[in-house]
Amino acid sequence: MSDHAKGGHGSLKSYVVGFVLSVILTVIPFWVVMGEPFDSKGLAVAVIFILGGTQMMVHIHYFLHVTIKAEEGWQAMSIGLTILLLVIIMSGSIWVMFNLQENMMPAHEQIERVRNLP
Amino acid sequence: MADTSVKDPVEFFVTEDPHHHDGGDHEEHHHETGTMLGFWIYLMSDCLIFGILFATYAVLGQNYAAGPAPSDLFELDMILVSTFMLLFSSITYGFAVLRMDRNDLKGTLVWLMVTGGFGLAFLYLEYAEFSHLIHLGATPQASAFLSSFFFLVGTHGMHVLGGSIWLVVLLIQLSQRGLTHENKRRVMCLSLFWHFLDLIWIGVFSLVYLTGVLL
Amino acid sequence: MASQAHHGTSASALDVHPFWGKLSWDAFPFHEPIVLVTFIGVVLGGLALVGALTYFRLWGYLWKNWFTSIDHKKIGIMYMILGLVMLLRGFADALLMRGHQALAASGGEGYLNAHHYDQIFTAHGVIMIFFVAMPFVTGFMNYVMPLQIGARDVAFPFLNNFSFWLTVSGAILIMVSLFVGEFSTAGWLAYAPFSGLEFSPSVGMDYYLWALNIAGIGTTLSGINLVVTIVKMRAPGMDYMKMPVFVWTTLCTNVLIVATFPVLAATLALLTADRYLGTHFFTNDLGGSPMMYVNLIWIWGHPEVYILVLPVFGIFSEIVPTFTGKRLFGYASMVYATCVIMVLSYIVWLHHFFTMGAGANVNAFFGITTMIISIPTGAKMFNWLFTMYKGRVRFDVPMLWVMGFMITFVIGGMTGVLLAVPPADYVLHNSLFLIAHFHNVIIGGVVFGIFAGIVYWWPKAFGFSLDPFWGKVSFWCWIIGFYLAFMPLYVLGLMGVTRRLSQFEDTFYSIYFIVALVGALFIAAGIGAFIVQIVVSVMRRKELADETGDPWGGRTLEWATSSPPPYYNFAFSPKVHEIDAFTHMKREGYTRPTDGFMPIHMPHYTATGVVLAGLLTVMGFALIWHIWWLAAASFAAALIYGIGHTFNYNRDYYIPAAEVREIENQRTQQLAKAAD
Amino acid sequence: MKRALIASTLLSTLLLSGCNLVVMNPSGDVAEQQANLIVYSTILMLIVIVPVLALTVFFAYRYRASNTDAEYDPDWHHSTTLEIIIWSVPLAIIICLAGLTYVATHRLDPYKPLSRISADQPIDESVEPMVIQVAAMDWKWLFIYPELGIASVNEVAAVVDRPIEFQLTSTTVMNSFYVPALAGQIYAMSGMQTELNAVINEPGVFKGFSANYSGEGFSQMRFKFHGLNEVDFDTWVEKVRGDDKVLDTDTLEALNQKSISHPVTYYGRLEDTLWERIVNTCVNGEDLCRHDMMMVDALGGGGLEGLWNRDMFRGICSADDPGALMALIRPELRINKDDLVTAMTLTAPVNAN
Repeated sequence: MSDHAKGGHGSLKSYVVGFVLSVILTVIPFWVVMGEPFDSKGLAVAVIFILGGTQMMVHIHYFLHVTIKAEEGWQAMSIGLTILLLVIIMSGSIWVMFNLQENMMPAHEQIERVRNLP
Repeated sequence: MADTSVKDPVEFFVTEDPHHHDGGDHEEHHHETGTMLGFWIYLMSDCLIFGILFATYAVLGQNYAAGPAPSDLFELDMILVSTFMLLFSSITYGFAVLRMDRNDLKGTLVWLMVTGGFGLAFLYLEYAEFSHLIHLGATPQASAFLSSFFFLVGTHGMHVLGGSIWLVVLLIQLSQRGLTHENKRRVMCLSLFWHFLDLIWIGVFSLVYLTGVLL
Repeated sequence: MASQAHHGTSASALDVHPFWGKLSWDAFPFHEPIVLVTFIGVVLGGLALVGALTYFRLWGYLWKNWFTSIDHKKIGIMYMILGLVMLLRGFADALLMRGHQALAASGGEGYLNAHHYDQIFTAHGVIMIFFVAMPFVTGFMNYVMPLQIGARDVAFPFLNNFSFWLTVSGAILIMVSLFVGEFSTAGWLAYAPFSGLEFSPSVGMDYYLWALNIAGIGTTLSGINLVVTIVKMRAPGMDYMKMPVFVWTTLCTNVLIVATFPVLAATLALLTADRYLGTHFFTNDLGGSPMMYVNLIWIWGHPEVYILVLPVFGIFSEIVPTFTGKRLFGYASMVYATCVIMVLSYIVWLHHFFTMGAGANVNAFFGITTMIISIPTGAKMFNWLFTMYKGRVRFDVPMLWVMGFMITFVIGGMTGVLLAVPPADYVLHNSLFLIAHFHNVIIGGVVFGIFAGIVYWWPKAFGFSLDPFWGKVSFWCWIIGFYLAFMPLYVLGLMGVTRRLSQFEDTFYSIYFIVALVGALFIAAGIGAFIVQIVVSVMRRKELADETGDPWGGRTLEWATSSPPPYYNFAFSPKVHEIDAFTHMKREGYTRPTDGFMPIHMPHYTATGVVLAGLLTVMGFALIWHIWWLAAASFAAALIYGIGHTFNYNRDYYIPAAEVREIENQRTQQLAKAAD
Repeated sequence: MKRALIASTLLSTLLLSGCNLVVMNPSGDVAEQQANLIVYSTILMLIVIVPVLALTVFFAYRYRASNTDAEYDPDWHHSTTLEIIIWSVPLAIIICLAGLTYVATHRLDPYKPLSRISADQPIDESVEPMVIQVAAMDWKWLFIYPELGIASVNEVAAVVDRPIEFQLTSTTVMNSFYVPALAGQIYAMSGMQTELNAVINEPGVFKGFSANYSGEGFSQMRFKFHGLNEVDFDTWVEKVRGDDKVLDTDTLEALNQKSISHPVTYYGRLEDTLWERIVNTCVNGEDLCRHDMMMVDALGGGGLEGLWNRDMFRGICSADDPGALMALIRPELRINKDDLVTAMTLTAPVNAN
């Protein structure tokens, strides 16, 4: 209990570290879009999502203070399950919906060709 | 009851006073960690609501209906400012919690008010963005992209608004009763909520704003 | 109702009165004889009930001891009553449909026009799933689970009361739709774009949306509550692998609830936005995608099936060991099977729309994942089977229901796997074969389980057993009725007859529909016998009394306390050493402590839940009828009242040790009397 | 035939007469394969279902409380061997069933052109499938024969043993096109086009209907599917042509009004591009066509101007004049113009290799 009260709430240092990391992880993706350093959009999107994901981890660790041990592991377990379900729901929906659209949308081939232009 | 000869008498009831026993009591502090866990589980379920909104945006977000696309609408510099408002509010909330851990009521109140200020600034920026878009004619009714954009970002905004109202209520409760056990727990619940909203915002600016403008 | 849909709806959608919204005298069913008679009947019945309650001065008692109660046992019982009342409504709908179809298939027209018929099948589905099956299973979980883990209440007792009243709020809105305006005609899942404003402009869809939105919040809150209860409030020594299976299934169910009802809430919110704000999520035009609605609603819809059936699996897992006098076979595999089902239920949703046109890879993937679920389900079946092996099977009424379940459910499971084969689903989808399949698993699984559970735990809740004769009558009526009602539907499905039809071209179907109607009448008799069973048992409660608290030779902790349990459940928290804790206690010859009682910490009753849910009901009604001022006012009132509740610091008290001693002494005397 | 034998045994056990079970006894090859699949899957599952049912009854009888001869072992609750069996036997069956499912799902994919006419008749590569375009309306079915230039409402005909390619859409809510004797169903949805490949192997008149609830007139949303030999089919076509009605924009708009139990109607002639306009929800020519809208979206949207005047893109991104759209698209688009024009051309570019 006492370790929850202390360790669970973080320290000044952990908040500041989290904040600094977040600032860095926020500024880079904005720069990737606003400064247009990459020619490839795919690369830029990858950078945005990787850094976004990293920043989420930073928040979970430094701000939300999720640890494996807290609440008999229920906190970590529930966030794990949530992430699993989010991945299932989002990737599943996107897969299903794009498959349906591919099969059914009028002029789909032409539109795909246009989208895939360099 | 059969009075069989019990070799090792097994204890079947907790007969000592639960206040001096930490095995399986139902006293207050145990109950309170239940509140934290319950609130955490609520956040996870909220996360799934956002998951659906994100999925909807991912599927419908490019259906502009021959209308405007993200690059026609979004002003990334303002979004960067909003993002920083939320980030600042996150760390100021952290400071409030640190003050609370030291039982410094005044410090807690001040930092919470600063947090609320940043939250309101964020809300104002979002309000300005929405009203600008609606003024342009890019309303939620204009296309599936705009519907899903307004709903995803708006739902996040409603959460921030709800968090701000809660913050005000909490400020009153803190000033009435000080840093009681119950109020500390409330501060920690709101802390989770507030940081959680910041977390969702990372997804919003990555998917909606940055990727949207890029593609 | 019907004439309104033909002529009046689009017109009434246009003129919204500033005070009354869309509400006008047209909304009341003066021109529909069937509904009017029902309406008058309900009003008279309601007045009689209100009169009786007033005459016997029961209002104060109900309010003080039940409505504002935050005792999990009373809330559990109230859930069951809600489920029973709504079962009568939902079943009346079923009878109306069966009767109409039997007439229509025999060459007549039946007595329902299409518009009315469409409302009835929609209402039947919505009520049976959300307001019958859900309250029943939630009721069981509420009543039994805290007792089984040796807790005094749930983790958040006030929230529990609030959740219940939110569910009631949804039920009230659905019942109101019967007499004020009309109900949805869009089917129980309200597929877009049909459920959108363009194709369903009437208030029926809005009743559907707000009823489910409000009730859904209640269900989610209740899910959070019960998960935390299990995690935090288990009796000392009760490790996860020592929990009764019912507690395990409750845990998995509530995790599922917490993880899926938000999906429903978000999906319905998007549809609500389409209808109220003119957005384009699921419309045909401006980039909206109706298929996305179908996709999202089934992401919720499939796990929902397991939310209903997992607790019932738990009930069976309690009953089988008790009535075979034997430990459950394969406890660990039962637990793993439950957890596996829980996760797998998330990756099968597309099997509900194979025919929508996804490619072969997508269809094959979801078809195969669906089949995989049948493996853990099958393992459970075998576990119950081998629990009987080398046992002493007593065929009391609960065990009869289990036998009925085991025979019936495997057939439903088999047809379910059949439907999971995509090319087979192309010919069976939307057919009466599908209807027969899911009634086969829901009646053969969920309903049988509910009845088994009611008979099993009734003595615990009320202190006397249910009359076994009428229980057996009810069981046989149900099982005969079920087979008569649904086997013909399998055949009709193979004849290419699809669901939701109110008129038929051919008369050679008629015999099957008539048999199905006879089956439905048998089921009606089964429900009647169940009610008779309760009445008879109440009258004979003296001779059926359970003095010991353990009428069946139970194995879990709920049987260790008195029947009915005191409001604090256990004077001393039990300590658990083994699976089947109470069997262990009995075997070791435990002695019940008769002194050394201590004050017990308990929460106060509160009216906040009732008041908040009442305000939200008003808000829902106002939103349905576009009475904006009332919606805003009731929402603001609810918000202020809710915030005000957080300023109430006087929430709990201690039961004095003397009071505990008095209650426990009574039990000591009762036990001594029973032992004589 | 072996299958028929198995099927009839199965059905007779269910105490049925097989004659009316159109799903199990269809007249089209696709539906027949689907029926076979039902039989095979059922048999596969009965391997485990029958023992379970038998054991349930047997254990219940053998270990009834009154039978004190039976062994009683209240602590027997675990057996590794049994556990392995109860997990692995269903697993084995599901693996077989999964293999069957995977193969069958791909073979019977409704989008896939047929690979055979019937069990003992291979496909003739030279015969083009007959295209029938199907539009679900409130509450009737419109059938268009693009090759023949005719159309009909609530009646459709096809030549026996000639592959049919249905193209389906809806002008209203979701419906499901289902002729049980011919093939499985598939949804028909507004703004989208699904496909169903099938063949009818026996002449006759078969029932067709919407299998997905669509509102008030749903019960009457039926049609007759005629399986005809070549001569009869020609006669039928002449009958349709003989009706001098023209299916044009106005007729279609009139047809699109809600009606229940619409009579069978024939249209001897068709207006051009009607089907494209139905699929793309721009029948009256006033709305922006769906595929044009999507093309604009694929190019990055129509900008803010698009809000005020979506119609300015109408029609021009179709095959006729891709270049014209270019003029309207924002100049900052970094796409080679020629590539874009090629890509946008509605007919697929000729394969280079």
